[in-house]
Amino acid sequence: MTLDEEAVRERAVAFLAGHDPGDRTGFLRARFDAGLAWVHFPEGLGGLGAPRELQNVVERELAGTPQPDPGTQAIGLGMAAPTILAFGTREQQERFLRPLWTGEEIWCQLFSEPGAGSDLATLATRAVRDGDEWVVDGQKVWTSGAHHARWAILVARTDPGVPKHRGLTYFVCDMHAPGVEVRPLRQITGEAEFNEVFLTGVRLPDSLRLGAVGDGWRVATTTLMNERVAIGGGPVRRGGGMIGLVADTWRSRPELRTHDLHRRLLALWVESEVTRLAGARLREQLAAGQPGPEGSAMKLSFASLNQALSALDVELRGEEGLEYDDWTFRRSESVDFFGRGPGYRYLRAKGNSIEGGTSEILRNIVAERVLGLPSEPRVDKDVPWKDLPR
Amino acid sequence: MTLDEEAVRERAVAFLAGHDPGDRTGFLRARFDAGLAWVHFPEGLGGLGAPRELQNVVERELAGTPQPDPGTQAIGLGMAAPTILAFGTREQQERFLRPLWTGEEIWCQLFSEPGAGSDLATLATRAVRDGDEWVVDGQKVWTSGAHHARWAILVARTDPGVPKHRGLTYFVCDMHAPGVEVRPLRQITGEAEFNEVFLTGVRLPDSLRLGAVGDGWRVATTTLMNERVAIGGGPVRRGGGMIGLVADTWRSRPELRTHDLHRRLLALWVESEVTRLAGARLREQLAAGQPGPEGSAMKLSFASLNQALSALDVELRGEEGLEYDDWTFRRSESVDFFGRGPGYRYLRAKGNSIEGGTSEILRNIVAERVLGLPSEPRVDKDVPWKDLPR
Amino acid sequence: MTLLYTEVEEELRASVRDLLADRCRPDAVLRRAESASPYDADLWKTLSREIGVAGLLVPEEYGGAGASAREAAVVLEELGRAVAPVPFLTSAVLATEALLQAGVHEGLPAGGRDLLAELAAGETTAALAVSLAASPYRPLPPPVTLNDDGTLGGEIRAVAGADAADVLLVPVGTALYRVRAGDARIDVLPSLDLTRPIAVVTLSGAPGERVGAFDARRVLAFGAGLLTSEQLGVAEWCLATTLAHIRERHQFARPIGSFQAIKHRMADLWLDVARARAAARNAANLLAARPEPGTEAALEAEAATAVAKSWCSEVAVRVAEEGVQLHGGTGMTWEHPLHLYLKRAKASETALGTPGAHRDALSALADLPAPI
Amino acid sequence: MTLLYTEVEEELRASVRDLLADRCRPDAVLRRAESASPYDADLWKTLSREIGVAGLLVPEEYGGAGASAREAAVVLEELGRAVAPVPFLTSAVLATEALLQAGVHEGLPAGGRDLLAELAAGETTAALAVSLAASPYRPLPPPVTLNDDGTLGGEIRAVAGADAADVLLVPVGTALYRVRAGDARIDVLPSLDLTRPIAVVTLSGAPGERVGAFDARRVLAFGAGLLTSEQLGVAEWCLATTLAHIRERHQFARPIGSFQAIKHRMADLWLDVARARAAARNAANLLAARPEPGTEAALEAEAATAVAKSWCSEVAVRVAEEGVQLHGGTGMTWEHPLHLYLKRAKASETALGTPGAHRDALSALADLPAPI
Repeated sequence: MTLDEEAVRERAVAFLAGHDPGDRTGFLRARFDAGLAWVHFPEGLGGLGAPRELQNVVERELAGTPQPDPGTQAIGLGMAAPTILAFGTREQQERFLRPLWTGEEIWCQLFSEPGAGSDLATLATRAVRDGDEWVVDGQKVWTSGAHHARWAILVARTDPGVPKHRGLTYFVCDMHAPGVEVRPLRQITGEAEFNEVFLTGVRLPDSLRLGAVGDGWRVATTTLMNERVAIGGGPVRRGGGMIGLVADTWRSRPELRTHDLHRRLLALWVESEVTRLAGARLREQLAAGQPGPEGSAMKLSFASLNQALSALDVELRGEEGLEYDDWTFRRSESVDFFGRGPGYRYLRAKGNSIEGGTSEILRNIVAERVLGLPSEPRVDKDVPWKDLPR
Repeated sequence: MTLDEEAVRERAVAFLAGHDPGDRTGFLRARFDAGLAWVHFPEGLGGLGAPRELQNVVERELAGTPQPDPGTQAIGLGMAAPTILAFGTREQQERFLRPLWTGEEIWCQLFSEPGAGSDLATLATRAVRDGDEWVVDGQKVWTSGAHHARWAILVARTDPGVPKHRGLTYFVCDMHAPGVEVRPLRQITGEAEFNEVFLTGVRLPDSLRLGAVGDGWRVATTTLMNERVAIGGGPVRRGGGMIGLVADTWRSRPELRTHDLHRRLLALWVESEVTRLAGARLREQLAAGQPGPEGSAMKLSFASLNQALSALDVELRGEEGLEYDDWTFRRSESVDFFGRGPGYRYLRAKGNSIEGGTSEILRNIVAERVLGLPSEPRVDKDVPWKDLPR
Repeated sequence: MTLLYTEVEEELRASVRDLLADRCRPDAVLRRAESASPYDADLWKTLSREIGVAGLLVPEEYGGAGASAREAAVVLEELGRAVAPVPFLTSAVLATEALLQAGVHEGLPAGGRDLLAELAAGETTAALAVSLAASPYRPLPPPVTLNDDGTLGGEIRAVAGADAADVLLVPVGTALYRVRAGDARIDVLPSLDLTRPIAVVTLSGAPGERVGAFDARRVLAFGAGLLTSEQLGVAEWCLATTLAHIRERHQFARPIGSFQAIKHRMADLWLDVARARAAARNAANLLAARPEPGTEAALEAEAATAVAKSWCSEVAVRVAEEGVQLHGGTGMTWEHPLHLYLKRAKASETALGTPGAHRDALSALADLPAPI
Repeated sequence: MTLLYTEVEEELRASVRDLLADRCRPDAVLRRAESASPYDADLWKTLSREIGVAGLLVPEEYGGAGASAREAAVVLEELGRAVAPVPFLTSAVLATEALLQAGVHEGLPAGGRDLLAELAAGETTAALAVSLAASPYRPLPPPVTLNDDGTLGGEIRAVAGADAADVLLVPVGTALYRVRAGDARIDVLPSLDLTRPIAVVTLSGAPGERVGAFDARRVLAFGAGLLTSEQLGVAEWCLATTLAHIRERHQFARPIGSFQAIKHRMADLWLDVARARAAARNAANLLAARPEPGTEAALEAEAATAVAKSWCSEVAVRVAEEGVQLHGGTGMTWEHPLHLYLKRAKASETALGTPGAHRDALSALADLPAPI
């Protein structure tokens, strides 16, 4: 018998009455143990086996209490947890989910490689079986939070002799294991939001394998579907977001205005507004239970708008646009479009059409999955990975 | 021993002294017979076997005398003649070249088909051998001048059982033969510049075949290379051509001006000017004996400029832009960008990126032949034509 | 805010679409466009009387449906999708709205009330005698004057729907007059848009009856806001037709829709159309609330109209133009109906304020002031 | 008109290119950009003394090469292609041209003549103390004033090349003054363009020597016209580097340069660059003739500069941006030199008149008047 809304609320109220939010870790641990982490997870694994939508009830009751950190825990909560739930053994679930949720253990993602970006399935990091262990060698890139992470989700090639999608296996990687080296990856903005991770003879026990040998692509697809859902959004308010930044400068600095810039600003205002409305319409569709295909496509629009607006911003400022706020090489944990200068925004926005699926790949997806256009001739379907041109 | 400049000039001067330009046909016939039609053609075939560049000497001397009509004779002079010279038998050359050059016989081109546009080699018009004759059935389209034409250059499929490029044969088609039906093809401008030509059981003697059976693609390539050379050009004068038309309206009609239109006009002025300069640079390169690859690419720019300018023109005129000068269905022999209204120009310019090689095909050509980018995987290379998906 | 379609709206759409599928196929529209009478009077009668579209915006007290801009927008989407040659925009939207606004403050005189009832019943068709190219943001030129004997005189160019109208609603300064079409001279011009031709309306001592006040900005902006839904319908037809073509058409032994350059262009166009849908729906939704002039809501509706008209105008033209290109030679032929959509899209771009005029209006509406 | 390169120009190009290939590889430029001294003084010395680029525009009577804008343009193409951190544009073009023009009518005083000779010899480097963002078409702000004691005071922001200069040429109204760099305060700012940083120049009672008249419009337009050749070089490097990358980089077992969407974008970019080459060459060619101000030829050169600067600015940015995109994640990394070009392209867009400012100038130069 699944729990109803009232029962969930009662549990949350009772939990709150019995625990001290002042002890952050203790409070979060207890909340997990009470099944109030993810109510739709099974009992004993942070949940109550209740319908997913009842999580809102818990969130309302526990608003204002300590919460997991949506920044550093993003990959753990958004990608690792659903994958461990779907493919992990009971032992793995019991070992990993609680500290993942409380934030005592941070997770990162070891998927992309220098040679495998859009074509992730062509990745080359090898995992070779050695008794009860796997020996992993390779290089991963674009890993955020790797320097904080205790664990990583990792996809590696275990059989180069079969077509690329079939020879992959999914692991939990111990980031403290010997042979794991994390180096910050400096970006064109001057900062390092991401890392490169070098794996050299890293030994992982077979108990860290998630799913069957050779089934890694299917497991990774679950992870990536959870990534896609997280993207999108965009400003809710008319004139909010990136267009708002530029418009504020425009309003407060009449001396910068020219007719050329004015026409471009007006056109970008219109585009920002119709993009915002399309996002709002998408949310209405989702709320009405009619999910539309616009979701993944919205990212295309946001990327190109961010790029056009930040480029205009630099040009608009004239002399000031020739400056840069800070080239200091340092790690940063997040993208800061609002706290930094126009030069940073201009450079950082270039990544919007690359990270989380390039605009090229997204256009393919829209064309094939939404518009039903035929795929291109494939040359890599039935070729063993080791024989693919690279 | 080839003739030098002085010898050619003497011939032209002597010819002019001995013939009456008042008798147009007689004059042109005599000029052909004197070898002054194309000096680089062999003697007896309108030429003197002289270097090609000496043609200019003849043109200078005979300026102001009757000339072949570059409009109605365009296909004969530009495409049929070089092909007949390269692949025709001596009999064919003697039969066709003289009346072709004098304009007594007009030529048209039967290449494109409803199912074979960009992929011309996939054409389906069949020619089946029957003793000393070929029986031709099929439909051709986008044929200009077919209603005036005495002869056509025709590519037809003689062997459907081999890959598409290999089963083609090139013919001269008798446009007066039974089974040839010419219908005007109305365009979105209201006019018919082109025709559809239906071929039903048309019998052509084998003596009208040009080149070997199955060698039609190679022959057609010669024809098409001559088409490409003819395209390009564009305005020589700053502010000339299509931008000049719009600029004149802008200058003479201050009440139509808005800042929005102004910015777009200025941007298109710049683009027109840089495109004109690139064309001028190309001509300088050609004159210096350094032909550049820009040639076929310039057509891309002219097409998109014509389209953008004519679209702006309609919008600029406001109320007037809602009118159209004339929807009467009639044949027209040429494109009239300067004598017609903005609506006509807007609609007609749409064809600029389709006719003579679509912009898509031209971008492929630039990418592969100029930039050296690899071609896409081909699925039709070794498949018999009859088995190709259509 | 709701940018979705209600069930009632979807039912209305279905009945209009079914009728058009039956009675207004593209080949029939093309044949009619070549004839002397481009408007399809029979189709308009059926749409008006059986589905009641003519009286959609007319209040129930005058026999109308008392519906809102939202429903009218859905009808326009379908009429755009079919480039239907019926005077819905000109009579049931522009003229009807002019009449409704004429009576808002002083109450309509009998002649106005009767006319509303006749319009609602589909017995009479009207046209607003204003240039289709008029912008809501510029003062109308004063082409018509009131003679001393109370008759009207003047010439109005580029009037859409005049040749389909029994009654002309003629602005004279800030007043709106009713004139019998039979008392005016109406000369249809060869028009870029074959399915909504324009005419010169000449009044020489034509009797006119004053029916109330006329606020050009409000009436034209209302029309512009709704026109975006027609543009959406035009764009959707072009997109769907082009998609179907490139799935079928083979060159180099592949559907041309499998070539990546074409796929990417289609993906971008689809995104443009998805955003046009949201923008047009937003304009219709805010206009449906009929906000009091000068209120925050009215400014929001004006901004939504300016955003939608500038965006949807350009998207409809772009999709139609790309459609022609991707149809290759076929798209350049008269016999393929695509050109009817291209011409409608291009003329609608100019209609009721160009994209540039609507963007300009955002200088004030979105507080993005022009350079001094 | 000749838009081609002469043999002499090609030889000059080859010697500059060879030297840069040896001494100015992108990885070295990147390392230097991270250091305290972004300019490569040794490289500049070699370029100046061995190839003579510093004195290219200086007349032979002062020990220069007496060459024209055409040759300077070729050097700029190569320096752009290498994002070379040398003060050629700032010293050998802008400052030298300011000095030459200063002496055109009144003759240079001794201080000016000496300076020209020192510049030609590569012994001294100068900078024009004007904001890099200054437009030829707007009056310069008057940041510097002449004190009663004959010294100069004021602050000039965003000066390029000041930190590499021994001498500053400072406009004061319509006069040009020579100031020792050591007598000014020069604060380099963190700059968007890592290889041509800007500085704030502060003068507090700095001794200055008047060297002649200063016509901001002419000097800055000359600089803008030549900057287009540097932008061309930047664009050409980005195009070539991106082409090489997409031929090599495989995804889905194909070079990504075999995907049609990418091929078409590259074809369009190539056309843009081909047109940039013609435009930049045309500007250099017409400037090389040094037309008398006010003549038809001078107006033609101004129009050519406006056309070239608006076109080449946007093309360089577009090619650099597309380069980043098509390099994927690699293009976002600091260690790949592409970002040096992106930053140079973006800063050069603003430099010496934005594309919009140059298009605006065409309102008058091409007789396309603005709305009233």
